[in-house]
Amino acid sequence: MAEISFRQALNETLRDELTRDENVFLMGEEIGVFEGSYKITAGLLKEFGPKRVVDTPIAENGFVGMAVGAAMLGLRPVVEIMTFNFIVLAMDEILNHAAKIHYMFGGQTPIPMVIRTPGGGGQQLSATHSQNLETWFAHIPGLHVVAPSNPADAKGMLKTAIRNNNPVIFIEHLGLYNTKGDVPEEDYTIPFGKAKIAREGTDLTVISYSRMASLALEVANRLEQENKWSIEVVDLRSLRPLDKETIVNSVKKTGRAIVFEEDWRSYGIGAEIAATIQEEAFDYLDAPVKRVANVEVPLPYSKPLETAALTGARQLLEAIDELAPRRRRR
Amino acid sequence: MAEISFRQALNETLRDELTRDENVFLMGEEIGVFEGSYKITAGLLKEFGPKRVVDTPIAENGFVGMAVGAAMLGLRPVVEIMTFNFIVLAMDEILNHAAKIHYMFGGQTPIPMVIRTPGGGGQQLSATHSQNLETWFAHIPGLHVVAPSNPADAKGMLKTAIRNNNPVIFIEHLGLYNTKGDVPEEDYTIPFGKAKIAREGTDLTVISYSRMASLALEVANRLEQENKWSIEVVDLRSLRPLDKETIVNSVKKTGRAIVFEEDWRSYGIGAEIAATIQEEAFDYLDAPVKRVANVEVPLPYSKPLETAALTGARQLLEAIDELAPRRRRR
Amino acid sequence: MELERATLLQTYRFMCLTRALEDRIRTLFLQGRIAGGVYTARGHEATTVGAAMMLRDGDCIVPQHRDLGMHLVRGVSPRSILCQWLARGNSPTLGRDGQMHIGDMHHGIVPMISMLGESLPVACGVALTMKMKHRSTVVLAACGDGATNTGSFHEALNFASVQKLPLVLVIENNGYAYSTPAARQFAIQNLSERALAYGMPGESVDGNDVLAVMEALERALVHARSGQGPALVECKTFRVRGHSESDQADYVPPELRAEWLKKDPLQRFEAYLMQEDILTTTSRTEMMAQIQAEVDDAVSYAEQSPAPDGATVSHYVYAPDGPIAVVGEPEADNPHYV
Amino acid sequence: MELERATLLQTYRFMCLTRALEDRIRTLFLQGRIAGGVYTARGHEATTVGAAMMLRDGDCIVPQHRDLGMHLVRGVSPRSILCQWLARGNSPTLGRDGQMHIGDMHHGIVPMISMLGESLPVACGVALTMKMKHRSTVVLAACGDGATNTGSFHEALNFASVQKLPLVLVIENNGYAYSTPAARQFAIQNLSERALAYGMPGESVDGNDVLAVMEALERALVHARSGQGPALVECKTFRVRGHSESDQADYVPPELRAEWLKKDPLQRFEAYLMQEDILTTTSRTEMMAQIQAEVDDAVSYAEQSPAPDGATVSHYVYAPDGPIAVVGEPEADNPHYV
Amino acid sequence: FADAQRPPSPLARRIAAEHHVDIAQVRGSSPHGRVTKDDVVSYLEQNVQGQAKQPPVVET
Ligand SMILES: Cc1ncc(C[n+]2csc(CCOP(=O)(O)OP(=O)(O)O)c2C)c(N)n1
Ligand SMILES: Cc1ncc(C[n+]2csc(CCOP(=O)(O)OP(=O)(O)O)c2C)c(N)n1
Ligand SMILES: [Mg+2]
Ligand SMILES: [Mg+2]
Ligand SMILES: [Mg+2]
Repeated sequence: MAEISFRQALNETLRDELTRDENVFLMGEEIGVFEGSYKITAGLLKEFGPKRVVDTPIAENGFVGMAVGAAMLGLRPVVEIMTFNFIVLAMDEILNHAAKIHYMFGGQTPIPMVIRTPGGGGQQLSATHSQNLETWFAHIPGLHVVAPSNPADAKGMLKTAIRNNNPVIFIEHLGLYNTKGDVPEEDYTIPFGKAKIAREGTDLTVISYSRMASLALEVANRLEQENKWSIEVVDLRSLRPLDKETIVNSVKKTGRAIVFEEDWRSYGIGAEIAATIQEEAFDYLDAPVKRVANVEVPLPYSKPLETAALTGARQLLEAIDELAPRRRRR
Repeated sequence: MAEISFRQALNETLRDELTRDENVFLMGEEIGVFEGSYKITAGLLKEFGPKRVVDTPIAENGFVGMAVGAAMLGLRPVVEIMTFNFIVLAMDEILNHAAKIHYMFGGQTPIPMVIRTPGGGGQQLSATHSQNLETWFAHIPGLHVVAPSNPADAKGMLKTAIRNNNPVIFIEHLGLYNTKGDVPEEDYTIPFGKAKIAREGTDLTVISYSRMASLALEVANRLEQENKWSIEVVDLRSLRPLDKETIVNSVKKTGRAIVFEEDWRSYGIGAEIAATIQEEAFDYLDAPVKRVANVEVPLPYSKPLETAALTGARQLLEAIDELAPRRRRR
Repeated sequence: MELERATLLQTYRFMCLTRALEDRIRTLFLQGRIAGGVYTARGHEATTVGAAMMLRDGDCIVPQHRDLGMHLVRGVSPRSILCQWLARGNSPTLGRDGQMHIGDMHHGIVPMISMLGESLPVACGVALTMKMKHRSTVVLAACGDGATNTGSFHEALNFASVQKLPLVLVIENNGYAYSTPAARQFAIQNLSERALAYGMPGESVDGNDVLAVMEALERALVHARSGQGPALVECKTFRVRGHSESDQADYVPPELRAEWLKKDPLQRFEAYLMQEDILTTTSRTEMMAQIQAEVDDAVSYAEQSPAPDGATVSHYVYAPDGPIAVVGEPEADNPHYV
Repeated sequence: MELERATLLQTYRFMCLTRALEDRIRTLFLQGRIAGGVYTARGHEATTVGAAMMLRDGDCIVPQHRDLGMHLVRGVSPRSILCQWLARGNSPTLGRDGQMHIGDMHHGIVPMISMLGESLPVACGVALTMKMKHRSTVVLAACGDGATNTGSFHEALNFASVQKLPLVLVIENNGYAYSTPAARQFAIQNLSERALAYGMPGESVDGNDVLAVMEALERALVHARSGQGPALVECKTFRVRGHSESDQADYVPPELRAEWLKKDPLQRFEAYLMQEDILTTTSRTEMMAQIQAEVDDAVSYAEQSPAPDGATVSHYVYAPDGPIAVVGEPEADNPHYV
Repeated sequence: FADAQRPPSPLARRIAAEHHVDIAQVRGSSPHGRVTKDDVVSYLEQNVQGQAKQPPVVET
């Protein structure tokens, strides 16, 4: 067990997997010589050479399509899209090729590939560089979509992603790269579709993922210390498949739920969670499920505007305050 | 008032608008000489010439981007994407340009453009030609997203779309093009964000849009005739902005709701509707909101598989049967 | 280039089989037994068959919608093809897709996706794999004149050239993309000029002359196989039918079509083979009878095959866990991979 | 081409102003007063300024991230630019975007979106509008060597050529896209060769020689303005700093950088102007003092300007209803549109 | 329902039913007047001596 950053966990995991399986290779802009815009691939070109760490021209749809082709033959490409924002250029290869080919062609060929990409806001990178479009991907059958919130999960889930025989969208968050956490040193995988009870509680469930899950945990811990409410935090980790069971069981216990998400509220991730809860735990709901999400604007650049648009701890606290049961916790 | 098809309503509306405003022009693949893959632009090249009806090479992202450029200068391009499936190639120009430029640049320039495109399944066109990705668009601030279910709405909403100063995604449905309906002859517009109570009822609300709304209406009428249940049908017409008020008021009246949608259920349109209803009409709900949607597979080609995957009247009837109150209607 | 008599005869046979199969598919479509659209290689046969004939074991193809002929050459049986068109449960796609969306990973045929141009990056990925695995195999990708205008065409060819991938692209320039004539698609005369933008060799040939096609392909394949990178061959041909069998193609000037009909690739090749005494009237009649029998057999086989079971609709959305053998490697379960 | 002395001096002044402003922006960034990244035209000034100098009233520009100079030439004030970089409520984007994402529809400057290559189709749309409105204006679009590898580059130029749009594209080839050198981006020597794929004229010039840039631009603009369609000019220059001010650019061989530093476009042009007696040591000193004063003024103006009000965050997501005047038409509310 | 007197939450209804409590007797304490689990539980604690000392164990 070592305390390492999210960045380092990703880097080490990539190194592990490149070492373990000669069919794994990396592809993306600036990942080789430059070692990645966010240095996730540091040292890997030197160690594995240019056949295993392929620098590409600026052509997102092109190199995602290349990954599909390589995956069809049985290689395991791990693509880095410099930031989540540029994945939008590759939607066709993801939707119509990566996600569908196994089904459309009657199982002729699996597409074992991973697209890793960092998204999220809060860095004053403005509207085209601060996006959270996970709902686009989570909607698509044939894809797995995951978004870990801490270094240990990042390691286990990236291993699962690379070893999985289907296309995986692996969403990172710029704001998490420097986050540290204990990461077991041995080889381990974390199955997709298993949410984690990041923290148990009895008054209310906060359901989240990625950076907001780590924020939710902080907020819950603070409320515990302040002797206010006992908040249960469900860290989804995987958006498709979605672990309905863990969500529903938690809400059955607490009777109240908040979805805390960094994306736009309308037609966002929280919509599916709230819809699922009311479907499967209706008789256990003591109040409507709340969604705490970003203001629906392209994320602005200047700090006062960005702060006004982004959701965060304050918004979550307000929602908890409104939703939590009126009694003091035991 | 004349009884015309959905196709004819679109064609006449385009002609009207091209005549009314010299800044309106059409652009797309095969829309000129060939008069459109689905003949929506029949006669228009002859009437308005090649400057107003621009045939393009196969380059969806390219010509959507061109429309953005023309709209920035104040023209009103109406783009046809041959089918909804190819819109995926143009996501960047839609998301990062059309939808964001007005906001990002502090209102410097509106983007008055329309993208019309037919989608939907049921024609045995298989997985890459039978898609319903409306939720991708409905999620994006800066866009309007509409999906009329009948010729009269198609006319009024296409006029609104063309005259609106923002980018509009106008979703048609292959299965509706031959549908006939009464269409007023005068010039009229239908505001976005206003759902229509297509049919009043007291037992249960079915919320839908596009072809499924017309199917819901048929089903509701049949149940009325069979003296079974009194179903209220809310035809959303516009997905963004969403008319929450009409939805919520209907559910307040009936206490029960089904969302009937042709897309994939997870993270689909129904998720937002169900989440909204439980948020805003929680205390009026007599049962959880149900979603009736497609099976989550890339839509298959062969009839038995396609039928098994697509939602339809049978699935809606089953859901009504499960959800409707246990008494007979008055 | 010296081609053996047997190769020439086989080439001719595949061209004839392609036409006979497509004619039958067209009939089935007109009889309402096929849903969707029928796109044929009528007039293109020299290009699609000729190009595929030059491949070797282990090579892959990335075909487009008028490349039924390539599938035949690479070993897909008429029975499989008819099962596909008639959407049977035992079709290559198990009824999940139809028409030309066949694919056959056992024969190195990458499944065709409709989005034009988008299969070219995929072809590069296949070629990259061959390069990584140090094989001397190549990828033959095909696209139409229309598809050369897509962004993916550009991204793929540029990439292939930078990475020196073993890729040969055949552009089947048939004068039209749907109803759009060449002149409204691009402002150049020869699509092989596009190769200049990537620093790769390109040439344009008469796509209705199967020998010319085969020779040009040979040059391109030698280049690609030798590790020098991709090559492009434009085959100039003509779509003598409509875009699909539902299209009357009134927009095509009748003189133009008439002119091309005179250049029919089958007739031309037949005349050559007869002149060279490779084919005789008798052997031709015999071959045609065999082909008809093969087509008849394929149709009745397909008709007797069961439709897929709707209850299986959710199978195959996700691939199961477990090790994957790399296609083309000895341990791969692909014995028929030519 | 005979350029007036005043034009030459103005060109020089804009080049110096660009450098001075960027130097100040860099300082502000290093002081932590600017968030995000700073991308400069250091070493490119001849290209960006020279190209824009050749435009006329009514022309539009579609700039990229190293085109601050173009903004200045087209009339955006240093005050506006500093308000933008310091994210003030009165910036051209009202604080909603920052850095080079300025735009100025009143000056015919199409706002810059980050996605490389994606602004080229937009530029075509602007050019199409000019053509539809029978104007004799043109669009000047800029992109880097890296952006020429995107699908949108291809779709846009192909389209522009088919439609004979009044578009001139300046490729600012500075040898690198981020850390990726030309050789790993494309397999050709001159990016002007890409013009061949579209049937449009293209030439490559020394991008550090402002007179060469201006002359090449003049040829391209004459072509585009005359209705013959688009033209492409590759300006070969060099990014003497890192990709952004956070990048040390260790991957650039020091000799290569040293060599290009010797070719500094400002020094070269200055030497020429002195030699021709257009500039003297005195007039240069005076000009520099003015420029410094202008930059100082811009900074203090911006610093005194208020930050945007968070409460307005939801304003401007949708444009209001009402008639829209076409930019460039007499009735349009754009008096400053040059 | 008039907004002033909202119905109990589904959870409150369910708990009341499980304990044979007439939910109409329970007063809502939340700001919007909705009867919630807490209200039913305190009602049980106050009024149903001996029947439900503990809050009901919710099955999960
Ligand atoms: C990206 C994309 N846009 C539009 C279409 C619709 N479409 C199908 S075939 C076709 C024309 C293709 O022309 P070409 O590439 O020349 O091939 P041909 O049919 O002539 O063989 C079009 C536009 C498509 N399949 N993909
Ligand atoms: C589509 C896209 N992919 C990736 C990026 C990230 N990115 C920003 S600048 C840059 C390099 C650009 O190189 P070039 O076009 O040569 O311009 P230069 O910076 O050299 O002037 C990259 C890859 C982007 N902005 N857009
Ligand atoms: Mg509009
Ligand atoms: Mg063609
Ligand atoms: Mg560059």
